[in-house]
Amino acid sequence: MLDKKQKRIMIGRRIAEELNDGDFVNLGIGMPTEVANHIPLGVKVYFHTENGMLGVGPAPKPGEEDKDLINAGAGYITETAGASYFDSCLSFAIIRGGHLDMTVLGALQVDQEGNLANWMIPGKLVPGMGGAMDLVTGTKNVIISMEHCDKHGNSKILKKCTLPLTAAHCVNMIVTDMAVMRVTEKGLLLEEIAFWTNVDDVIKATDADLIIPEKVGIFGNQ
Amino acid sequence: MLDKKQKRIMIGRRIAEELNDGDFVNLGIGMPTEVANHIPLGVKVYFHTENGMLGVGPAPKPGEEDKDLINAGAGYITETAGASYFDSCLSFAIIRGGHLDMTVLGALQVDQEGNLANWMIPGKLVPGMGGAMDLVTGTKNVIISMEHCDKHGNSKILKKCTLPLTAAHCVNMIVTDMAVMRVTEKGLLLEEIAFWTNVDDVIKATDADLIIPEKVGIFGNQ
Amino acid sequence: MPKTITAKEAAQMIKPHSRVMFSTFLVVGAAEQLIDALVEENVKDIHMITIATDYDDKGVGKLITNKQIKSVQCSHIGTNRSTQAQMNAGELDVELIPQGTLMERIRAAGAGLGGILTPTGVGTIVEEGKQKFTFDGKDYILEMPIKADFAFIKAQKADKHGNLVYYKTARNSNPAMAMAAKITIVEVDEIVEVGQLDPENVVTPGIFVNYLVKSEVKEC
Amino acid sequence: MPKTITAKEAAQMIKPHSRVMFSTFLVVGAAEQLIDALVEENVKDIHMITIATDYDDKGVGKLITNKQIKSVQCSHIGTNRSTQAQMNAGELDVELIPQGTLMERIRAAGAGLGGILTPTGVGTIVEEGKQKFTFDGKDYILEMPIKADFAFIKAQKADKHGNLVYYKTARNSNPAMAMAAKITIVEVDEIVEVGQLDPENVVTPGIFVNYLVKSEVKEC
Repeated sequence: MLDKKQKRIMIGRRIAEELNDGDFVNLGIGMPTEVANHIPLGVKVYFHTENGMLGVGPAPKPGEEDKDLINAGAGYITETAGASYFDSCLSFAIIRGGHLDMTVLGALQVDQEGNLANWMIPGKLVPGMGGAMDLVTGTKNVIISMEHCDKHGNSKILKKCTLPLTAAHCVNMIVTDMAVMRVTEKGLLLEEIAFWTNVDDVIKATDADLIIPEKVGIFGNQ
Repeated sequence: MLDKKQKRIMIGRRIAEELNDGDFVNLGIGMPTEVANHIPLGVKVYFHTENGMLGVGPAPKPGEEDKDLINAGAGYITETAGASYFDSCLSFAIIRGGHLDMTVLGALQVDQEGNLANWMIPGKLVPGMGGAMDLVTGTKNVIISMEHCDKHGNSKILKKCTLPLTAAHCVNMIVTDMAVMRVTEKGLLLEEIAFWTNVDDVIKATDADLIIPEKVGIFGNQ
Repeated sequence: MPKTITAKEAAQMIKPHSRVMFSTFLVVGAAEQLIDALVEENVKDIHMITIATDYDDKGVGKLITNKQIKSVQCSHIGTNRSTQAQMNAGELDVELIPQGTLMERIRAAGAGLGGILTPTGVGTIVEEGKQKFTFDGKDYILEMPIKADFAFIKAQKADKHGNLVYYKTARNSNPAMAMAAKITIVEVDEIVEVGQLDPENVVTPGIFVNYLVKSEVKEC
Repeated sequence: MPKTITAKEAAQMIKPHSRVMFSTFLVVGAAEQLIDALVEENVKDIHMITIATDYDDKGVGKLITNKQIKSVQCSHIGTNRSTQAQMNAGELDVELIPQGTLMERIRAAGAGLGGILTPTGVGTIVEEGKQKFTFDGKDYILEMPIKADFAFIKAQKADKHGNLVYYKTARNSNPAMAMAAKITIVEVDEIVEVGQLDPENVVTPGIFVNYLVKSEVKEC
């Protein structure tokens, strides 16, 4: 079995393969940020943060933090050459206007129709949606990065989300520690499984109905 | 009788008395620009032009024109200290959002309800409304600067406008070569007459019903 | 031309039931000295408009912890436990708004618009009670302007006409909020003479600014 | 990263029935060399979106004089006699739009909004056929986004990421139009290396820019 860190790296690396040269990308807080560590050679991407910047660079060296230069998760960032700052209105005009090529976000639940729930658990946890609703509504390619099951072993990929939605029919692709799935008009297509598991185990670990193609790819075995 | 230039100066000077220190003002093309030549002593006002600038200065000296520095009438302007440039969206956000204190515009017709027509004569002249509809809708104090009658001697101040409106109930004050009138809830109040005329002649020259107060002021006799 | 006042004078303008916009994104871009002065004045029953409620002991979170806030419109409260606790206890009314929608509603108020149609929130609880429209097969909800009596803004520099520039990601909601309040009060690190800011680089024109408060330099 | 192309290559992208935004305010801020190249290509039946139709022999007016425009959405045609003549002859379809509404409709398209409510035009022929709303006793009309296939933009400087800055009142409709078209082509006086523009002063971020065309220096 993989540990948490290995899973995170495997997922981040696999999502990074979806990047095209010149893409504008917004990475959510937590696991999605791992994607930035695996940009393929020859691919140049530009990172957007919804608090108002394009051209986000990596975290600064300790001691070189600028308290007024943060990403949407309040993490310190740096500025790359060719960066730009703008206000929140323009930042969300970029998002909602369909100008971002990809966003990678975590999820509490995703379902086979591409519905996403990632902003509240009624009666328990209500952090608020922040920019997530805009990001998944506006961005061309919405990729979910998460572990396949929750800490109790329950599938986070459902036939139908039970938590309040972040948006309906918004998810394009789901990458977990077990599988790569694409939301299609016919349903949730199992495109790849992780090197360490098998199709039957993925099906068992998934509440959603999976469409199993003739050939299922393998990922993570680098 | 006054000639065209004298009328223009008298009207401009009278409107300038309405300015308060610190006002943000947009002047329309033509006669309204005369206002800028009569700013009272001790009053500092800031001029806005809807193509995207605050802090418009006077016309440049011949030979010092900058082809990319114009007002909404395509006249060359200058930049004052403390000026700012912005795009057309923000410029009209300023206008429509009620941030300007005063606009001065010409008119084809105004009526006693404060309706204004100044952008087209069907079948004859259709220049388009440009920024006028936004200006009169958004600005706190809308002042009309024009000659009292058209070139055929017909009143331009009507009971009811007959030309397509620029906006309804938008005019606050009308200053002509004959009179200063204010649009009130009860109707059009004759506040002042020009030094060279009398109340009866103003009433005769005006199609609109005028409310005549006990005391009518005199203007223009400086 | 905006008047320069003290943080205390600014805070004293706020009354119970005032609607106040606070620019901040997890404290970055927050007018911290104005917030501190408002904590000091201890005015209650304020309606707060902010992107996030920051932290229990930092940024606008201080006002919540100090129980000065009656209701809040914001998009994120996950970093502030007081907000959630007071919300659950029925002491604080929280309207959660998608961040892009929040910004457009604020901008709409400043720009004199009567509302905007956004696809964000369609198919979620955000659309409840709102008018829906469908154009070209895409659904939108009508969102109304959010106005305020006051905006507490933070800028890096102001000239004496009130023209503002910001610093890096501390810009965030400042420019929109500066437009949308009846009275905009700016906490600013440096006040420069007119003519010292390049007119091309002014982000918020002085027309939106009513008062300037010079930040006190603090020991770090 | 935008590709650098020639004005001719830019003009050749435009096809009959293309919807093209032209930034210009009485020629100031116009991409004049792109316009000239489009006159040269002589593509017909273009739908034009512009603030004003400029002059018969200058700016976007050249395209109208050359009878390349099928329809136009704009706010002012008073400086261009060809526009009015072709309109009266039934050769050119003209939709006149209040300038602030035009800008918000363009911005709405770029910002992914489904429409905006504005008080401008209420009580005039502009409101005809449009949905009306009343809030707090004030009337608004619903105005729809204006999208385009292409925007012909003029900037002073671009870096190689496509970040743009403008010059004085030549900024006008450029930033909004740059956001609202599928393909944005920028005529630019100077192309600088990445890192040469201050990130604080970028007006149009490169994300909105697809192609750059370097202006040819002309004899004055």
